Amino acid sequence: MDVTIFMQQMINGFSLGSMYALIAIGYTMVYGVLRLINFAHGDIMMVGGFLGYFGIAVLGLPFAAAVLLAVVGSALLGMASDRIAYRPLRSAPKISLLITAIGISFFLENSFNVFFGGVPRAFPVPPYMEKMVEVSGLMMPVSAILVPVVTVILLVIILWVLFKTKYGMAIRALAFDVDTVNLMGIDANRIITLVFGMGSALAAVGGIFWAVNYPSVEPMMGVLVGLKAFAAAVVGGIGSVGGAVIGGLIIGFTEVVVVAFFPELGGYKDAFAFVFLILILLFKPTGILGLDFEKSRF
Amino acid sequence: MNIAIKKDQWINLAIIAVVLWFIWFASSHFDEYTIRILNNIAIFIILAASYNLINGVTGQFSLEPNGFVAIGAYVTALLLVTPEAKLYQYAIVDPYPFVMTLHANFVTALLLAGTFSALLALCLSFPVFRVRGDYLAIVTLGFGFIIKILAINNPEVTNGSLGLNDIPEFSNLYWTGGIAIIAVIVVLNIVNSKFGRAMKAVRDDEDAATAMGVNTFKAKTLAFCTSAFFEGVGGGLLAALLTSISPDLFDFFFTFQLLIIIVLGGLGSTTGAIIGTVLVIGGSEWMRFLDEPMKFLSYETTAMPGMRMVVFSLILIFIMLFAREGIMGKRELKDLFKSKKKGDK
Amino acid sequence: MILKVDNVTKNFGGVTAIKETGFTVNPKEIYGLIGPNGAGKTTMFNIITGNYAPTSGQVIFRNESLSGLKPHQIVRKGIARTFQNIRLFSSMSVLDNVLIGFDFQARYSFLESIVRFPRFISEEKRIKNRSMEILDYFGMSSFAHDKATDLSYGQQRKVEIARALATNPELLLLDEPAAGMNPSETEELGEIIKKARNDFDLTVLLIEHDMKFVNQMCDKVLVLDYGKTIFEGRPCDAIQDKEVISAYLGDFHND
Amino acid sequence: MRKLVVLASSVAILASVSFAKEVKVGVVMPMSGPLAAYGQTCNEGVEFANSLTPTLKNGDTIKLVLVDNKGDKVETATATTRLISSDKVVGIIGALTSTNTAQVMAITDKKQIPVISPVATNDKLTEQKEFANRVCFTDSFQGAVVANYATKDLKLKTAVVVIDQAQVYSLGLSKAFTEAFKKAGGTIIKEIKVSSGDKDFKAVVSQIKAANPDMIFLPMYHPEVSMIARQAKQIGLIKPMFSGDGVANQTFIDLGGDAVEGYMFTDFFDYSAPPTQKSKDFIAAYEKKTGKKEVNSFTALGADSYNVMIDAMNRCANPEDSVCINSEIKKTTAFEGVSGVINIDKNGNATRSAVIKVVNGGKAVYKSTVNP
Repeated sequence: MDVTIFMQQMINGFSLGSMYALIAIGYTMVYGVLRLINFAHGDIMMVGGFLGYFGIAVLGLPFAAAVLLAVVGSALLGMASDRIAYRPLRSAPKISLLITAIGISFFLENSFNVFFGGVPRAFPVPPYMEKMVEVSGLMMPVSAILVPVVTVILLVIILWVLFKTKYGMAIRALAFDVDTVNLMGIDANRIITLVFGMGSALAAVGGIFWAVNYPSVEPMMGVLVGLKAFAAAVVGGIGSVGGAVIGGLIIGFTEVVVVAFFPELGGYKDAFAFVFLILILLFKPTGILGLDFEKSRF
Repeated sequence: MNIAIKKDQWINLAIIAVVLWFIWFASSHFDEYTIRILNNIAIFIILAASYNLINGVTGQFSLEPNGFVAIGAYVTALLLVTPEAKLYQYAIVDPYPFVMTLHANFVTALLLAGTFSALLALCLSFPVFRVRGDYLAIVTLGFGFIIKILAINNPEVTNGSLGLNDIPEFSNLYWTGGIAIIAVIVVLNIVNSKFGRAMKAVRDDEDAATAMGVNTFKAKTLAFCTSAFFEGVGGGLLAALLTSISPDLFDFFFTFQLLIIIVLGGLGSTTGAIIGTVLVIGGSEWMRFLDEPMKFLSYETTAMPGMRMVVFSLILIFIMLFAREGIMGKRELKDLFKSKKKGDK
Repeated sequence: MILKVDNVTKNFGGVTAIKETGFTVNPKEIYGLIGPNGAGKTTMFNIITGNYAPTSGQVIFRNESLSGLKPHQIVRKGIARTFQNIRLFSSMSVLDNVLIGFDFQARYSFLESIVRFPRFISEEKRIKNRSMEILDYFGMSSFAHDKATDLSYGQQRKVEIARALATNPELLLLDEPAAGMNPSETEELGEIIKKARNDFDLTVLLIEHDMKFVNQMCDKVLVLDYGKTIFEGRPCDAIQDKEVISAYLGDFHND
Repeated sequence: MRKLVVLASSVAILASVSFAKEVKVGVVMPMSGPLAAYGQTCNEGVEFANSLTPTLKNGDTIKLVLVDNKGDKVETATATTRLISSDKVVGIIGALTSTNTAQVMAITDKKQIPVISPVATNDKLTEQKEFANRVCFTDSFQGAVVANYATKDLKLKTAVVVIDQAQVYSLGLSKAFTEAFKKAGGTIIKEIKVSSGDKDFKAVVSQIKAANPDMIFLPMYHPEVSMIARQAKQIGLIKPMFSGDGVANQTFIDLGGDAVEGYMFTDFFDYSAPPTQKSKDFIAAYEKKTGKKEVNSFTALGADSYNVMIDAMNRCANPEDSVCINSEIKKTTAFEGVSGVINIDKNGNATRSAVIKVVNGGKAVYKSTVNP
């Protein structure tokens, strides 16, 4: 196991990890504000992937325009799901919210399966993304480098929004107590819908880059990734955007290390995300970066 | 007061007698296909009634059924399949010696399946019930996922994705129907006891329950382990009905079906769980037409396979938005009569 | 001495909610904890009930330290409480609400409840009768089968106290019992608490703002301000104490 | 006189038509759920074959009763029971995967209804079952074909095998290949386990590159294989790659793109080299109906399941006697099917030819045929 192979695996881990992080951020934001596990988040990522596919393959848009289409489309879907399904249930018991989220998740998966068929479709990756970059013997496609870069940029943007803008303050306040925010003259429902929009937009970006790195889209692609991304968000510390990135990287690295250095455990790769989840709950329920929910958020 | 109790007992006995008669009548008069659906309904009543205990009665949102049903099915299958049948069907790798020695009769197999699931539930309850918040949903979801992966990656025990075949078909309507009656009685007895009250208190207001001296951790764990026990037994019955099981039988869709059942029936109502089961399991057979080509006012749609699933998820969302109480709300059968009596008082 | 709060301090991060506070409550006494908002009264309550662990100091009940005990264990030792905003179990009847208090006193096991053993039936009958007695005592037995949250505010308060008494406590903690009540209801509540104190030989520790109610009820009071004790003694003396007044009404003669 | 003969024969035909009963044949296929794509392709073959030969020798018309099992075991059991007890079918075609076919056979064996499975290739499927048959070759035959072709024709010595534990098909085929490859003098350097539904195989391909084998055998379905091929190309791992029939469809080539150029795989049938006259007619009719010449091998096998079932029924005195149909199926010899010449032994397994194809210029090109 010479150094280049080790480095190659580390880069694989880093790109997979940042993929999970990108989606985990969306989970954490919605959970931070509404204490809701958005089961449909993984499927909104799938919708993002499909919109990207339609943008490029059907409408012939350039890559950037397709990403924009996916982001806007998914954001609207996220907002619509909040407006139609979650807003009426604001005062309902927590269990109804969770069941509705599962209902939406199944609805998205199965309606796409019925209307677009279960056959995976090849995602038209733009050529410059496929170009290989060689650095001292290490080979990686441009897309594998782009993802960590995009994740960092988005992380900075979100932290800027959260801590430097009016809306950010409203969102952070909302995370404490929805009712008091209303008293402060802020329309809490509008902010919550906005958060859904932001979370879904992030999922769409995650979906696009997932489809670019693994060029295929199909209705069930969001299920497994979504679960792992949520486990990442909890491991990192639910509610903390930075925690989501750390959790994503941990799970991404573990999966690569397992396959690279313990091949016979290959079959268990997907289980590790959940093993971490249960361990974290045993020893540090608030997660690595997480803060005790009674106190503060993000 | 005790005249009312006497009357209730008579009503219960009458209901059980009617159900037993129906089981005898069905298994001797109905055709194979209807009997199989009734078997499915009976097994799902066991699963739904017990799943309602942790979800509806104790208000702890958990997604555990597919994990424990899988455990129950595998434990029962390993105990029921004859050593010769095991020898020839383990294709990937030879089974461990202890797998060959495993053998038990049907009742012991089901009891072991249930107890094993309940013990596993006990271990799972420590990381989960110590902490508040809805981690239970995700941990139980992950747990079901891990069980499926373990079943796939341990061919020496479970024969991997080939699954276990030639399980003797013990499940008939007497077994599934009988155990369904027992399960419902046990769940109702628990709900109408101090343990049931403690569970309902935990659902309504956990802090207030603690302030009344209720050990909420114990109440939640009792509900979780009881649910797991019956899910294990239900899994065993399912294995003995299908006569062949494989890991992909126990994925999340199994839990999703149970979720629709107890939500439709009314979270917290055992009678509701029974009604929900009949509607969803029976209904899904009847709704097969959704998958075939349909005629809406002379507009002929081509076959849209999978349409049933879309309709199911819409029903779930619809119930949650507009009829959150479900059919029975939190009421039981007896409450229906009572409320009528109170009405005319 | 039935309850001794021994030099307790509690801080959340940088904020010191309670600073070296101690007091003792004698049997059958009605002891008032008063002070402006944010003085640490509710925090003290939560320390006694075990919901918060004190940063330093301890709580001794019947000369046995409560530190390290879980809230429900403390209740079983004989300390019951009510909440400021009434928290009855919404899905259950009045009778069931009270029965919850008897939960840990019913002597039958899980298996016995499943197979309806005779011990189960006799125990259930016993605790149902006891509950009806308590409800009768509060004149609420006719509402036994109604849904707890359908009752009026005053009636719900009575059910909450009845439910607390079901745990057969020696010390009853009342968190602003008179909050949201008109004078006649407060008057009636005061009588009930006093009567209950004698009939169930209880000791009562209550948090309250309504000074008229405190005067009518409490044998002794402790006034807290920013977590510190500024007065201990009889309520009528507290009203004249300079420090208490300035804590409540602000220092207007700051010459 | 001639008029009389014409009159008499038309009356006879009319009589037989009016007496012609409707004989029901059940079809259990995953029309929805994750396996929907495969189920729909296979069912297309059965229905098209039915439209080509809708009636038996004695004039009875064949009615297909299709039931969607969503690729789920409980549904399969319920659907099979319904076909037998309420639809009263005389034979069943179906279930796609080996696990669901095992479920169908568990029920049909007790009810003595013959089953023909189009594509379930697992070796153990028909063992100890009396009413189980299939028209596809078994994993061990397919594994041997690849192993022999690699060692004898391409002179490759070492191989890495990637196994998907979650797929029965992958386990059966990899085991068969390993045995045949070792027997033919080859050595397996490494076996790597992956799980289906996976997308990221960078770690796997890096490992294969380190092992540096002569060839790579990927006995899996097309979603995973296309990803591995792409990521292998990305890190410069260019080795001969082999798969079984799991990748034998156009979607694999679309997903793989230029990374699967030169990729070799075994298949039952190739539309560009029709093995029998029946397949030439079938392809011509298929092209007329759908305008596409490319007949997928799953479609061809679906059609052959139907044709073998009808052929056996024609040979029975009473076409609705399931036991007779079953014994006749097991006597099928040198049957000219759409996908090639099929012989079915007394265990219900088919011995038939296989073809090897290579991906060239975005198309699957016929390379050679291997007879049993």
